[in-house]
Amino acid sequence: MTTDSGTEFADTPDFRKKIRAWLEENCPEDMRDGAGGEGEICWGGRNWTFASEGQKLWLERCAAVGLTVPTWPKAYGGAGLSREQDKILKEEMTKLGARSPLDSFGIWMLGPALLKFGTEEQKQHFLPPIARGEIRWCQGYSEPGAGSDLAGVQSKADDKGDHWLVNGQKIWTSYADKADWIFALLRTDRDAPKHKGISFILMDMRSKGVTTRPIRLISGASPFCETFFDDVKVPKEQVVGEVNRGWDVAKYLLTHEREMISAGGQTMGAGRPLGAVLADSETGASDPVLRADAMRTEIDALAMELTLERYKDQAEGGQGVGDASAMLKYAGTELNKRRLELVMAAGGSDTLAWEDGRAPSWLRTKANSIEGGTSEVMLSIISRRILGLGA
Amino acid sequence: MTTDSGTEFADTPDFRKKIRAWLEENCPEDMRDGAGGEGEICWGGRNWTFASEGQKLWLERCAAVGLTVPTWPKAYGGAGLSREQDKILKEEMTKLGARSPLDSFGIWMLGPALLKFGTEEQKQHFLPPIARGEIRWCQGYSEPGAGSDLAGVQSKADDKGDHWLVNGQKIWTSYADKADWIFALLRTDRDAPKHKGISFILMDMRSKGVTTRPIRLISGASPFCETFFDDVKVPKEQVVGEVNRGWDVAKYLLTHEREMISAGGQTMGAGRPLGAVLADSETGASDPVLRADAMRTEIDALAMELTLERYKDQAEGGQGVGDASAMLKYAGTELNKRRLELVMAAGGSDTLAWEDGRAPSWLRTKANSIEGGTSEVMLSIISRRILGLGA
Amino acid sequence: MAKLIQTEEENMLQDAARALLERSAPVSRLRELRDQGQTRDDALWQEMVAAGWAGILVPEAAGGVDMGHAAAHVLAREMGRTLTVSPFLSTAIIAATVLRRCGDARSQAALSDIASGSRTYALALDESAKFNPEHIALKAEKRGNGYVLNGEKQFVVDGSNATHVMVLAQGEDGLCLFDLSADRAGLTRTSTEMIDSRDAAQLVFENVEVSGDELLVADGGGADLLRFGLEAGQAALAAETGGLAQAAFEMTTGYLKERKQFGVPIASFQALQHRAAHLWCEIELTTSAILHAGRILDSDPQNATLAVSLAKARATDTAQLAVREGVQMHGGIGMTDAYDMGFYMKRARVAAEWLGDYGYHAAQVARLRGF
Amino acid sequence: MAKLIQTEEENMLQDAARALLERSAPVSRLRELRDQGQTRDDALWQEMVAAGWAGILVPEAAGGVDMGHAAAHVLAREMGRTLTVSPFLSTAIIAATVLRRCGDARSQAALSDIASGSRTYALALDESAKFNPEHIALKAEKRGNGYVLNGEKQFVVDGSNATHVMVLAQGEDGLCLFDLSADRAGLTRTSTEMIDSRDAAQLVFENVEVSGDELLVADGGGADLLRFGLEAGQAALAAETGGLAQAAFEMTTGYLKERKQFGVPIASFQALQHRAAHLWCEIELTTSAILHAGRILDSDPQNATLAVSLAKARATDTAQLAVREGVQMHGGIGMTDAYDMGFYMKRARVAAEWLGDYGYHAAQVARLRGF
Repeated sequence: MTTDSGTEFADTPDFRKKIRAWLEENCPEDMRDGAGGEGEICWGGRNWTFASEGQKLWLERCAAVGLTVPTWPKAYGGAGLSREQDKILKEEMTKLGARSPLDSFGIWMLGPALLKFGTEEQKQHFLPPIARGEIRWCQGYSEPGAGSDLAGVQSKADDKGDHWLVNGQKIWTSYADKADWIFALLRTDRDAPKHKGISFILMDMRSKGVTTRPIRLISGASPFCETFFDDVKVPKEQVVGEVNRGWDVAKYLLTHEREMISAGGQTMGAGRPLGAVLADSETGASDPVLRADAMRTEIDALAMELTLERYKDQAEGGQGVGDASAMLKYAGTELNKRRLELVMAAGGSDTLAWEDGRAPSWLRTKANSIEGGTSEVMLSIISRRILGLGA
Repeated sequence: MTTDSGTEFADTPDFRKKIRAWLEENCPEDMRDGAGGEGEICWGGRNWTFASEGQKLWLERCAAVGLTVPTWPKAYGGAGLSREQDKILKEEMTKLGARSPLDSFGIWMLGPALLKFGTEEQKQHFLPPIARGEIRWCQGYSEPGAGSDLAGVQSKADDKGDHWLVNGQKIWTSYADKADWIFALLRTDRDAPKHKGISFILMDMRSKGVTTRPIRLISGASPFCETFFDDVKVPKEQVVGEVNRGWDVAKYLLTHEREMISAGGQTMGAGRPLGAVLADSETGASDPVLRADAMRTEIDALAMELTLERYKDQAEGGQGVGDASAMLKYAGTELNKRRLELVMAAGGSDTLAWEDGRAPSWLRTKANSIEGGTSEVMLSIISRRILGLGA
Repeated sequence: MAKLIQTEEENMLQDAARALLERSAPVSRLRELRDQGQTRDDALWQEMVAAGWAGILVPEAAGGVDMGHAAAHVLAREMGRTLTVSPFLSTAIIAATVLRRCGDARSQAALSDIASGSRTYALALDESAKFNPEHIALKAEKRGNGYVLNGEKQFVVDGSNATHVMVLAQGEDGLCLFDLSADRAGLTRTSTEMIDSRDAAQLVFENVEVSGDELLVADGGGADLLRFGLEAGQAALAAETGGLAQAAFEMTTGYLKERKQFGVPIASFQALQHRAAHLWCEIELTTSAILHAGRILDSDPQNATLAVSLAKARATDTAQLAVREGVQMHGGIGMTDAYDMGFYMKRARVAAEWLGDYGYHAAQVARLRGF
Repeated sequence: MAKLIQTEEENMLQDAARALLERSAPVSRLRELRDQGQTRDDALWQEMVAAGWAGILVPEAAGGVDMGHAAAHVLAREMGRTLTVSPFLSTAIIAATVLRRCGDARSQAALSDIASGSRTYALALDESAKFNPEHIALKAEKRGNGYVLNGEKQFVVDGSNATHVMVLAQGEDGLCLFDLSADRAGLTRTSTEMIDSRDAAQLVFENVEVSGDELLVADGGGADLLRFGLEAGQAALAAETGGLAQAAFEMTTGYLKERKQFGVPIASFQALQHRAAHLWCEIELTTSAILHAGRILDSDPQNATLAVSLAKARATDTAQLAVREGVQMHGGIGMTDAYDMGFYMKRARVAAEWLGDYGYHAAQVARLRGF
């Protein structure tokens, strides 16, 4: 399986040396600028237009050796790396300033779900195109009426014998207008208790009856969409896991997502060090209110970084993180909001012009503690599942 | 009724002049030091020992003209002053530095309850001795098992035909070991819904079966006691208001008490201005954390003072304060806690010795947001009754 | 001092203001203006003028209704509730207060123009990103009987729309304040696209010639004069911000009662109840500070600094809490541009910075309280 | 660097420590000592010595177990859980770290005495109400081969019970650190009745004569030496304070589950649930900072300041929140002396001040992070 790629990383003892050499040789010059902004991401997909020849080459070369999804099994387009090796790969990429060759909800979300819950056939069919960047996925969980009550899904997939008939509406589907396929939670049994009648279903966005509409946020244009399903026919085999047990898949992915968002929130927050933010500010040095806030925020940010590190160490040590990911999500996103409040206050009236760019970032952070489970839901998870408080 | 006192304030048009003259003439020199500490209070009662001849004279002279309870009707030992006149009296007393001639739970709590709910006979019987400082009262509401759930009273008064038979235990009865009588909430119907089976009953603390035990607090000795009732016989007529409707009386007094505690908390908090506290502190000027906290606390304290003033103005204007007193209680006590935290932090290790005296005040404030209804209960009152939030 | 409750007259004014603004300047109007790329609403301003609001602080002799600051705050609060776009604060509060203090014939005429709606003002003060009236670099050099102005101003609220500009400058004897028409040679105004969709501008003065009687005070009294104008503006802005907080809060509690999750209204969740109750307490405390600032400005304006800074600091903080809780408690919908909460959040941020932020006013309070 | 999880060895140490302390030093023991007017527990200290705790940082050659700072923090955290009264921090952490750095024969002997339990230390540093190691007035004047000390120290934790005192003084060439037995002529120790019922003293030095070899470093390296001792102490105190916070938190959640109000356990009230969950998050964040400080002190002690100040600041703040929430959530019973929560609140306050408060360490963090 891997010999045809001409390289063999997973079983190499001197991994760091090899990977470094491979990166040096294969990463195009314009993919070595360390950029990771929203605009530089390579999302892939049917309609993807490469920003440069370098971006295209980089994706192809990585895909050829499984490095778009390094920890996935080789059989499905990955490189079969261990966590430890993956860490080394990331370190070497950072050293070189190498961009990520491919990012997608397929890699982050659907892949892990299929690897855990998918049939062998589904894995064979869906995973390799994700790894090669050929199919771009989006996620259809939230609905206008449901909010934090994710299991309150109303969009339905009715069993029509040889197919599902899907009707309803999803909201907050990121990049739905650009995605090729969607994985969605749909109600397949309206009589069962609400967690027991949901299925995890995959749909081609080109299907008749699927439409999308972008959502404008208070911070400006956004990748979010509303997605409508109007008598959409979906093949029966496109259910992941058991019918009516989609909540298990969703729950697994939610925990996974929380860890990612909190880590992401942290990265976002990291941006410029607060010291530099304050040093630029005219009153940063003399205003005790601003200064004390900055000190607190810096201290908490450092503690947050160490906690992410500790949880990673725990996960590697075999002690799972589990529900404690709710803590990372809660603390990380709340911290990020404080951070951007401080950036605005330190920057004063300069930040009040749209073109300055700080205000959209500030406004956008307000969604951090809502998306992927609100802070209130996180606190409830902690108090019930970790602390054992409850009725 | 009042001619025998030789003075007539209530109907006097030029009230301020007259009251000033009376105070000048009657307030003993040693009662003009403006002192209001716990140790200087004249509580009165059967076993009261006057701290000085001045204290005794001052009580007698005030009682003779109704000025221990200025706003009570003359018929029950008061001076029948209007709110406006009472305000002028307080202002003139402050100017002179005159101490309060008498403080007591009889004046603050039982008096208002009797004036609103008592029979004519009860008023005639109980109010004048309160006004003259002859009988000292304490309050028996809380019970060990009840806490915030005041209506969860378990101590019971069984109807034995010609008397009540009282059994049970009260806690947090301030000065129960020094009081002559107690007003208590007791369960008189165990089958009724919990708010509907409680009566407001008066008892002589000399009754057989009444015992008290002082409670030591984390801040040291305290006026609080546990009070035990063991087959105590109480005359039937010592119920205030209707039998089983004691909750109405209690609720009325709770609102009243909240306003007083919040006002009191404010006075306590006032103590030394924060500016002086910080100026004394070695790091007050240079530590932005301390300084920012002090600024916030000072700002909030000033806003709190103005709110007390505004609510008083509202009450005088005939718009009641009602449930909003929960706000005064909540904000006032939480503020007071912050204030004392700041006093400790500013004072550094000097405050850590018991003999310094700041630590007991600091620790004592922690009870402010528990006694007289916890902060949590206040927030629930606000959210339900004022904001209309709830199930 | 007058009581800390609204008078009957103030209540009537409030009712009238609310009716006018709900009719002519609801939040949907701000949205409309924004979508059209507009930052002014002349029809609304003329309606306000007709209702006497432009002349709320103008003496009757100059055509105003002269109702005082507390009354002006009633209006400002209502404007905050609906995020009204108007030059009220710059013109009817700040400029009118300054002009009234001057008391000369020229200022009387300017006041008449304010009351009649033929003149609007912007205050050109900030030269850097933070409010700092004590560091003014814009230079006023004497030339003959007049002056020549050189320098730059930023964050001039209402700066591109106003007919007149009040400019704070550094003269030879200290701060001085000029009152000039905005169509002056050498004065360039560049409008800024602000997050709250209101008008603000950067002003560049390049050898702008002004005549001697455009200087509002002659003998170095500029700082004093400015102080009155600023404090009037800060207090009115506090009132406006307080109104904003109140409206955001009401929108939020309304939503809590209406929105269902897990089969029940989210208002039944105690954690949200307590946070809402806490926020309500904060609003109550702030309301007192605002009322008090109005009373002091009317009765003892010489000693209003503490009261004004207290009100501005409290209002700033409370509004920020109100909009943060507002967005969070609304959840996803609160983040959408289609919902109004975002407008409140943006306006609260601008109001926080304008005329001094929390830290600035907290420092004022600390100084006046002896630390 | 080592991972931010406890090693197997550390886990075993923790189990052993918890067993010993729950048996010999539960909170009821502190209450007993307080009620008897005692501030020392010699039997307990000897038990700790026997368990090797006194020599946790002492080289094996000097009779110690030499397990390092992270291991010492495991012990300190357990001691914080039960509010243990012992000279562990002053002696086994601060003094041992300093002496170990010195490395001379005299210090080796002192380390042996520490490990064997025949010597305890107090650090005499503060001269005013706030921790400020850079302003030391206590004077060390050279006289012959020795020195004469004059001055005062306050808030000397373990100061009246220790057999030895480490004294920070101002010498002719800067800060210097002396190590002397406490029974010295001219040294008066007055014990303070502290709110947390532990030992602290005021020390007055009146012409106290010390010999040349009681000076720990000769050539102005006092500040450096002190820094190592202080940072070791601050980190261990952070660990102790973290343990205190954890125990107060567990006591509180235990009470929430057990206490009924309005017919249900108060743990079912969402407002309390969310506050408890928030507190738990704070504790988690602090735990990471403490673990990290231990790892750095063991691997790179020259560059530990940021890690240590971070841990001390976080622990201070978290513990204060934990005891405040602890008392409030317990309601009345939490305020009674008969209940243990008050002891936690008092110890947290003392720990907050000792070796630098939140503001001090926050300033250190800010400085090292470039602002």
